[in-house]
Amino acid sequence: MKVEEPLIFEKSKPGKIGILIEEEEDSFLQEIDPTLLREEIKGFPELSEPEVIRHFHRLARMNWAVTLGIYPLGSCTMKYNPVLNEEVAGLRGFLELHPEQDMEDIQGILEIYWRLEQLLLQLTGMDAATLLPAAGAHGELTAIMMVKKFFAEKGENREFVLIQDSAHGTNPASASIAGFKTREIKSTRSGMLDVAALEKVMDEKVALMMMTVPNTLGIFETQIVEIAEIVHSKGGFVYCDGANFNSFVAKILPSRMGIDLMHVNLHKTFSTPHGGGGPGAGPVLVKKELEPFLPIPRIVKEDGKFKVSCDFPLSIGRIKSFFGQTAVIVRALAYILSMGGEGLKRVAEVCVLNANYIRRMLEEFFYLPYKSDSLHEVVFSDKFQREKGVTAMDIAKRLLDYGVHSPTVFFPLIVKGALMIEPTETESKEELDRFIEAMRKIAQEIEENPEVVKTAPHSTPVKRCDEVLAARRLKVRWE
Amino acid sequence: MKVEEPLIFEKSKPGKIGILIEEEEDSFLQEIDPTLLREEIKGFPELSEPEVIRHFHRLARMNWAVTLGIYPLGSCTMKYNPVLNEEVAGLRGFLELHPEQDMEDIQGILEIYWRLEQLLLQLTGMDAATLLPAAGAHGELTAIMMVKKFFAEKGENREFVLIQDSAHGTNPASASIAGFKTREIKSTRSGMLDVAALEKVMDEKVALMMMTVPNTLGIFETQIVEIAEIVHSKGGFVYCDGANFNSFVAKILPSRMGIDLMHVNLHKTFSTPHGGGGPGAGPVLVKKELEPFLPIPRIVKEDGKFKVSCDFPLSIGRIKSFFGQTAVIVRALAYILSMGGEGLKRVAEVCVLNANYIRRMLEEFFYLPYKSDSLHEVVFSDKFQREKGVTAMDIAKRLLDYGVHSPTVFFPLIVKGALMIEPTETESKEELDRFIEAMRKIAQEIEENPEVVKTAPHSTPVKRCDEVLAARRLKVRWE
Amino acid sequence: MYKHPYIPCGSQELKELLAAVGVDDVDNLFKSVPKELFIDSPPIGKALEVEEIRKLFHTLASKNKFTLERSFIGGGIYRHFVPPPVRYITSLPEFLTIYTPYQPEISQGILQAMYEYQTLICQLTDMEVSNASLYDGATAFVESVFMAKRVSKKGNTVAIPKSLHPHYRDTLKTYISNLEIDIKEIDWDPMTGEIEIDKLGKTLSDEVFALAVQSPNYFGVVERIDAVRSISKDIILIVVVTEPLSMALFKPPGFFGADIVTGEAQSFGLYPSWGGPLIGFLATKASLIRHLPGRLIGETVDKDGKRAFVATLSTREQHIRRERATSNICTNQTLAALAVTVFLSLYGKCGLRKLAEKNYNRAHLLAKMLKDAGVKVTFEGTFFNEFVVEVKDIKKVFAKARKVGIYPGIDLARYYKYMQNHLLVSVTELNKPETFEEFVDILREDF
Amino acid sequence: MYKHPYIPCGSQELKELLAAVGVDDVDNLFKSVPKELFIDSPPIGKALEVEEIRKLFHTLASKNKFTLERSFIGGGIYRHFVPPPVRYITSLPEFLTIYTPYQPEISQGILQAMYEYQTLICQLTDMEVSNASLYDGATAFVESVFMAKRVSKKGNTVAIPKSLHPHYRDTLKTYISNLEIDIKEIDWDPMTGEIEIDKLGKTLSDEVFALAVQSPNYFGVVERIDAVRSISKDIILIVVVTEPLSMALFKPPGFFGADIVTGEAQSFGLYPSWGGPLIGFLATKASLIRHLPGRLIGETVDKDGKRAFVATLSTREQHIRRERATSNICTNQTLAALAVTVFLSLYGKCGLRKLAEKNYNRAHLLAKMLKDAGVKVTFEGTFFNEFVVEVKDIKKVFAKARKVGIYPGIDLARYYKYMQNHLLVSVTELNKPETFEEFVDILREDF
Ligand SMILES: Cc1ncc(COP(=O)(O)O)c(C=O)c1O
Ligand SMILES: Cc1ncc(COP(=O)(O)O)c(C=O)c1O
Repeated sequence: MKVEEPLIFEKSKPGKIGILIEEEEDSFLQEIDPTLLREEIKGFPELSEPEVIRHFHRLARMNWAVTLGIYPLGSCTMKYNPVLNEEVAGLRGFLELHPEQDMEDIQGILEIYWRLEQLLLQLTGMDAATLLPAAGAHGELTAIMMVKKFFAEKGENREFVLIQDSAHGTNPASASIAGFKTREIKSTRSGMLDVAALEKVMDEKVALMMMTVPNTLGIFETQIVEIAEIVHSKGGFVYCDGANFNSFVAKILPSRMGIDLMHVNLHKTFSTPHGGGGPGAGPVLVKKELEPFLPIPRIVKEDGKFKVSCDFPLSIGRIKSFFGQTAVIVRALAYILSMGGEGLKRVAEVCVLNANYIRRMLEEFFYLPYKSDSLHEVVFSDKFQREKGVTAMDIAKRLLDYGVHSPTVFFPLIVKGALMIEPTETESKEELDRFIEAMRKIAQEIEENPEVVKTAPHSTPVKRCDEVLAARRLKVRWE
Repeated sequence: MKVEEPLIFEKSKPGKIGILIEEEEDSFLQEIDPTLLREEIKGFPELSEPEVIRHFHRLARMNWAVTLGIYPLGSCTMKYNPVLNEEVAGLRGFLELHPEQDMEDIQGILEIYWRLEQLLLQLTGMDAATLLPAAGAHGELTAIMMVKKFFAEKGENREFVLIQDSAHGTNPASASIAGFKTREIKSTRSGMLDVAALEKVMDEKVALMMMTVPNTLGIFETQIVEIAEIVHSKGGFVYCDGANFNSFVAKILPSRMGIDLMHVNLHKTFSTPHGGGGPGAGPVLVKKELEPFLPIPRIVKEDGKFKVSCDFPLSIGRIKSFFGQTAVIVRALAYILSMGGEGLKRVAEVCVLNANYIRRMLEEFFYLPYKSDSLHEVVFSDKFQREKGVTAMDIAKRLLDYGVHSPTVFFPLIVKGALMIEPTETESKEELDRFIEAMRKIAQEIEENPEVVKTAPHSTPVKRCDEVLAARRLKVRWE
Repeated sequence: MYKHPYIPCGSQELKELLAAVGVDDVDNLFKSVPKELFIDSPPIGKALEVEEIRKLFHTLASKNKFTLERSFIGGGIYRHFVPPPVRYITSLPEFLTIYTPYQPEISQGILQAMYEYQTLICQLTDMEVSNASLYDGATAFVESVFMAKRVSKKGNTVAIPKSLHPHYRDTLKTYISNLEIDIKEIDWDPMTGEIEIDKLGKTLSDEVFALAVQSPNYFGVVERIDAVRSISKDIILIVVVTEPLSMALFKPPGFFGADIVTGEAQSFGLYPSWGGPLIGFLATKASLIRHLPGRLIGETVDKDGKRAFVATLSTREQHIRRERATSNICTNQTLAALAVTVFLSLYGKCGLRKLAEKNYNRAHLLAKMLKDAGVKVTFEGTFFNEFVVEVKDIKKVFAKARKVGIYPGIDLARYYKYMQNHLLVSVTELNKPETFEEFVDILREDF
Repeated sequence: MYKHPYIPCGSQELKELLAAVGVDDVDNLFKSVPKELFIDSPPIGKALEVEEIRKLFHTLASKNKFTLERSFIGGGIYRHFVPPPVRYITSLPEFLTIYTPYQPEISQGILQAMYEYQTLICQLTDMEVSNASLYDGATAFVESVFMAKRVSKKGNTVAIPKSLHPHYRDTLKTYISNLEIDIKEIDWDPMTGEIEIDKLGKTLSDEVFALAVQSPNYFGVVERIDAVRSISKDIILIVVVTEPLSMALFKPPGFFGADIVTGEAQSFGLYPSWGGPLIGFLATKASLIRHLPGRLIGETVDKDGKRAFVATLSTREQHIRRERATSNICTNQTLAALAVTVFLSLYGKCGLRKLAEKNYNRAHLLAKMLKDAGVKVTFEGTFFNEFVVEVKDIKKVFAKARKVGIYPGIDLARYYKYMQNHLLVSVTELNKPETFEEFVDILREDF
C-alpha cells in the first residue's frame, strides 16, 4: 500500500478546474490600465476536485498523527485533541464573523473570550489576561514588551533579561526582539536554576527573570519562591514560560510562586490541535500592577454587555491585526469546560505519573543526566549509546520503525544528546509500554547491531533525509 | 510506520470509560424482578475516548479508500464522493427527525424525498417512484414483488422470471425470494442476450425478464427494444437492473428502451459513499401501469404541502420499517443538483471514455473474451496468464503492491477468470495510467517471474489471507 | 467542452484520451446504442454552485422541526445521545469511501471492526454468532423468519404476537405474500401487556415452525422469555429487540435460550434520521451458522501466520449461491455497524449499564409522576424506557402539547384501531426530568 | 478515583503504574514542589457533559449575527467562499493533530504541502522565495521591516504610507517602540488615493532603510509600484498585500521589483473567524533568503536518493540561533497555510482569475451604481474590490442599514479621525448584484 505523490504542480493539466464558477455578466475589465493587468499565473496548478482531495489525502497518509499513536515530543504536550471541540469550533456563528462588525452582533464571541480569560485567571491566580498572542513565543514577546513599557513609564532603564540555560530558544529570541540584552543563568547539577548565580547577577539593570516551570528538564524549580523574592527585591519581574503548565494545572496556582507574568499555550495544556505547527495561541496573564500595559484591544464587560475597548492609554498597543486566534480560543474553552476542575487536576497527576513510569522503565537503559524528580517529562541522553557511535537522533529515527513517534532530540541544549520525553496524560499504559518496549529493543539493537539503528528509519515513506544537502541546495520552491 | 492493532476487547482494562455520565438521582432499579436483572456484560470493552479514537483510526489506516487512489471494482462504480454532500447530510435538521413526527414538522425532509423522486423520474423517463428500498437488491425484490402482485391481481399465474447468464447474483436471489422460479438465458458470443433463446422460452408463464443495461460485461444490449417487444408481446414485464446507469445517465432515457421497472443505486451512479458495504439505497422507478403496486408509505404533494400516505389499496405493503435511507437520499439529491443535466451527461461520456482507454491500453496484454463495444467497464480474463499458473485473483492481489485497488474478479461468472474493470469518470488520465502501468508490469512479471505474482501481495498490512481456513474454523467472534 | 469540477477530464486530457482510443468524439463510443434511445437535451436543469446547494439544504433543514429533550416519541426508533467520536470515525475517508471488503489484505480495518461488531452483538444478546448487519430491524426480522423456515422441518406457520412492532409485522406480510408461509397472531394480556402465555401452548400447534416475540415489545413491556421458551419447546424461538439498550439492564434473550435474536440497533450511535439508515442485527446459535443471511466476518491467518480477518461462508450468499442463497442482500449497513461498534466501545461495560439505568429510571420517574397525577398507565408488566398511558382525548393532548413544543409520543390508534386514546411514551437519557412536570400537566385527567 | 473519558488511566492502570513507579499515591510524585504552592480545591467548576457543551456553544454562536451576501465589510479581512474540501482536508487527523515536522521521514505530507504553499506564494507574488507562514499580515509586515533592517546597511527609518492598514502600522509601532527604528509617514494623494509619488523622492532621505507600500492600499486603491520602485532605488521596497486575490488580476509586486512582498493570505480559504486564525505570508528574493524569518521547507533527497522535503536553514531560527535568531517565531500558522494550498489548488490558474474578475466586476458594478445615484466615490485611483465613498451622515447610514440587515462597510473615522463620513466598502463574489440596489438606496444622497 505504497502511497507516492508528485507535487500538485506536476499533476496539473490544462483545462481543469476544481470549482464551479459562473461567468459574470457585467464586465468592467476593459477599464484596467493594460500595464497593470496580469497575464496568467505561470505554473499555477489546474486540477479537478477529486484530484485535489486525493492529492492531499495521500499526503496526509505520509504523516504520523496523535490519533495514530504516542507522540512523546518533549515540551510539546502532544495530547489527545477532543473531537467535540472541532465540532463546536466549526459553527458558522463563529467562523463567519468579521472583526469589524458591530459589537451588538458579536456578543457570543466576546463572551467566549471573556469566559476563557476568567477561567485562565482562576487557573493561574493571576489578575488580568490577554488572549491576543498568536502563540507561545508571541505571548513571551508581549509580556516582555509590557515589562519594557512598565520600566519606561517609571523612567527606569533596565536593559537585561535573565534566562535559564535550559530555556527554550524563544525566550532569548523574544527578549532580544523586545530590545533587551540577555544573560544566561546556569543550572546546577540538580538541573535547577543556580540561585547563587542568580543572586550575583540580579541587580537594578535586570528587568525580568524568565523561568520555565517545571523547567525543560521536567524538573520543578524547588526554590521558585526564593527566586522570585530575589528578583523582586531588586525591582525585577518574574516571568513564567507556561509551556509546561500541563504538569501542574489545577493543582498548583502559579500566582503562589511569585510569578508576575506568564503565558500559557492553548495548543499544549488546553489541547487545541497543533495542526502541523500552528495555529496555536499564547494568552498572557499578569498581576494587577502590569494590567495597564496589556495589549489592545481588550474585552470588557459593562452592564452585562461585552465590548471591545482600545481605551487603555498605557497599553503597549496592538501586537497583531484584529483579535486573537479565535477558533483556537473556542476549542480551549470547550476543553476546559469539558474537563472541569477535577479533570484538569487529574491531567496534571496522570501526565506526571506517566512520565515517571517511563523514567522508571528506561533508566537502566538510557543515561539520566539529571536525577532530580521528574514531573511531566523526563530527559535522557544518548551517553551510553554514543560509545557505539549511535546518537539520540539515530534512536529517534529508529523509533519510527517501531510505529512510535520520536521524543524531542538535542533539546534542552544543556544535555548533550538529549532525548526529551513527554507522554502526556492521554496515553494509556498499553501505549506507554509500546514506547518503552521499542526504546528497550533499540538499546539492545545498539549493543548487538548498531548499524540498523544508525541507518534507520527503514519503513517510512522516505528514508533518512539529507538535511545538509537541503541547506546547501536551497531549493525551496518548485519550478 | 507499521500500524498493528489488537481487538478492542484485547485493549480493554477495568475501570475506564469513554463518556461522561452523571449518576441519576432517582432510582427505581429495586422494582426490577431480580430474575430479569442482568449481571455485567461479559467481555464488554472498557476504554477511554482517546483510545477508542486511536483504535479506529489505526483500523482506518489499514483500509484502502477511494480518496487514496483508483478503485476500479467493476459493477461497483467507485466514484468520488463529494465532500459537500457529507456536509449537507450532516445537518441536524435532517439527522434528528423522528419518523413518527407530525407531518407539519417534516416538510423539509418530505420535500427532499419528493424532489429526488422527480429528478429520478426525469432522468429515467419513468412514471412513478419509490425511494424506500435500502439497496439495489432490495429494489430488485421490491420490483419483483410488485410484478407478482400485478399478476396476482389479474389472476394470472406466472411463475417464471428470466435472467441473463451474466446477471448479478442478486437478480436470481431476489426473484426466488419473491417466490418465482428463475430461468437463465445465455449470452451470445458477442456478449449480448441470445434473442432467439429468449423467443423460445418467453411465454405466458413468464412474469418478468430481468436485464442489466449495459450488461455486466459492460456491453450495451443493442436489441433491447426488440427484447422488450418480445417480452411485452407475451404480457411480461421488462426489468432493468440499473446498477450500470452511470454509463448512460442523462444521455439515454431508460423509458425509451421499453423498460417497465428499474432500480438505480444511489450509492453508485449518484455517488453516495459505500461506507464499506452500505448503507446504500435502491429506488425503484416504474411505468404508470405498475404504480398502484408501489410499496407504502409514499410521499404525495397536495396543495403545496407534502404528506406521507399509506392509502394505496393495491400496494405490496411495507418493505421495511419507517422510510428510506434518508441520509443517503439527501446526499444523492445534493449530488444531482451539483452536477446538473450537462454534468451528468458528461459523467456518462467520460466514464465510457475512461473504460475504453483502459481497454485499448490493455488489450494486448490481457485476453478480451467479448469484443463488442464496451461502455463504462471492460471485462478481461486471465486466459493468457493461466498458462503460467497465474489467476485473475493473483493479478488482483499483485495490484495491491502497486498501490492500486483491484478490479472485480471472477465475475461475471460467464467469463472464466474474469477481471472486471470500471474506472468511473472521476479518474484522471494520470491515475488511469498508473493502473494501466501496474497491469502491464504485472503481465510482464508473469512472463518473467510468476512466483512474485502468485505470492502477492507483499506490501499490505497482512499478506494473502487464508479464506479456506476461515470457513473451516468459523471463528466469527472474539472470546 | 462542458467542464465540471467533479470530473477530472480536462480539455487536454480529453484530446489525449480520444486520440489513444482512436475516436474523434465520445459519441463514437456509443455506436452500439440505437440512435432513437438518445435524448437531445439534458433532462434536468443546470448545476448549482456550492453556495446554492448549501442554501437550499439549509432551507430544507430549517423546514423541519425537532426537539430532543421535549420529545417522547419512540416506537422502534429511539432518541439517544450520539457521542461525537461516532460521526468522526464514520467520516474518516478510509471508512466512508470504501467498498465491501472483497480484498481482505487492504481491508483489515473494516473487517476487524465488523468482527468486533459481531462480537459485541453476541455479548449483548448472549448468543454465539452474529452477522455483520442487515438493512433494518424489520427486514432482519423477516430474514429471521425465513432462516427459521430453512432450519425447521416443521409446518408453514409462524406465530407472532400483535405486540410486535407493526412495521415489522407489515413487512413480514409483504414478503410472505409471495411464499407459502402463514401467520398466526397472538394476543397480549390486557393487564400486563405481555403475550398471553396461558394460551400460547394451544397456539403453537404442529404447523408452527417458529414463534417470534418482541421484548421489550411494542408497548415497552418486557416479555417473560423464560416462560415463552419453556412452552415453545422445539419450535424456533425468535426474539426481536428494537430497543437493544434494554439488554444492558435486563437478561438478554440468549440467556433464556432464544434461537435467533434479531432487531434494530439504531439506539447505538445512529441518529433517528427520519428512519434511515437504520441497522438490523441478527444473532443465532453456532449450530445455525450456515443458515444465516448476510455477510459474516471470520478470523483466519495470512500467509505468514499472522491473524487476519476475511468475509467467510460466502457460499451462503447471492454472489455464489444465486437463486438458492440464504438472502438476496448484497450492500448492507456496514457503516452503521461501525457506528454501533464505536458507540459501544465508548460506553463500554460500565457506561452502557449506566445509560440503561438512566433510561429506566427516567421512564419510571415519569410513569410514577403520571400515576400520581391520576393518569392511567395501561399495562402492569415490567417496562424498560417506554410505556403506554390512557388519555381522555388524544387529539386534545396532541394539540395542547404542540402549543408548548412537546412531542408527547405515538398515538397507538395509528397502528391499533381499537386502541383509541392510548399514547406510547418513550423516555431516554435525553429527556430531562425538569420537563416532566410540564408533560404531566398536559396529560392530567382534569385538563 | 476521579475518572474522565479523556484520560485513559483507569483504576487498574493507576494501580499498575503506581506500583511500577514505586509510590502509593500520585502526590508522592510532587514531593519536589513546596507544599504551600498546592491548592486545596479545584479552582474551577465541574466537567460539563457533551450535550451541555454543545448547548452552550450553540447558544453562544447564536448570540452572534452575520451575513455573507449583505455585508460590505473588508478592510484587511475578506469574506470569500471557502470550498468544502478546504475544511475537509484540514480536518484530516493526519494534518490536524500533528506537530511541527521535526521528523521529516514521517512528515512528508505536511512538508510537501508547505513546499507547495511556498511555491504558490512565489508564483502569485512573482517572487523567488517564500517562508511557510507567519501569524498574520501585521506581524508579517513587522517581520519584513525587521528583515529589511537586517539586510540594509542604511539608516534607522522606515517610510510608511498612512494608507497602509492601520492595524499593521499600530503593530509596527508597538514592536519598534523597543528598538531604534523610526517611522516616517507618507501621505496619500487626495485625488487618487495613491501615495504621493511626487513627494516620495524627498521623503526617502538617507536614513531610510526601507519603504513599505500597501497595494491595493487600505482604501482599496492599487498603487503604482513601478513608479514607487524607480523612485525608491536601493532602498528595500516592501509591498504589503492584504487582499492577495488582487494578484490574480493585477501585475504582482514581484513583477515591479519589490524586495519583500508580505501580507495577509486569509482570502484564500480562511473564514473571517473574528480575526483568527489568519496567515501572514512573506516572500522575497533568493539573495535575501538567509534573512528570512520563520520556517522554510526545502527539497532534498533521502538515503536512497529519493526526493524528500525537510525544514531547512533552521540556523536562522530561535531554537538554534536563540537571541540572534531572525525571529522568535516557533509555532506558526501551518494548518492555515495548508488551507491556502488547498484553496489555490482547487481554484487553480483559471478559477482564481475568474474569481478575481468576479470580485473586480462586482465592486465596479456597485461603484458605478453608486456614482449613478450621485454618491461620491472618494478616490479616482484604480481599485480592485474595495473603495471609499462619502456619505452625508454616516451614523444614519449605519442605522438605516442595520434595519435591513446590511453591514455597509467600515466607518473610516474609526482609524482616520479626519475622515468623517467616509465608508470603506468591500465587494466580493459573495455579494450578489441583486442586493446592490438596496445598498445604493441606503447611500443615495437624498435619504
Ligand atoms: C518551553 C517552551 N517555551 C516556549 C515555546 C514556544 O511556544 P510556541 O511554539 O507556541 O510559540 C515552546 C514551544 O515549543 C516551549 O516548549
Ligand atoms: C449489476 C448489479 N446488480 C445489483 C447489485 C446489487 O446492489 P446492492 O449491492 O445495492 O444491493 C449490484 C451491486 O453490486 C450490481 O453490481
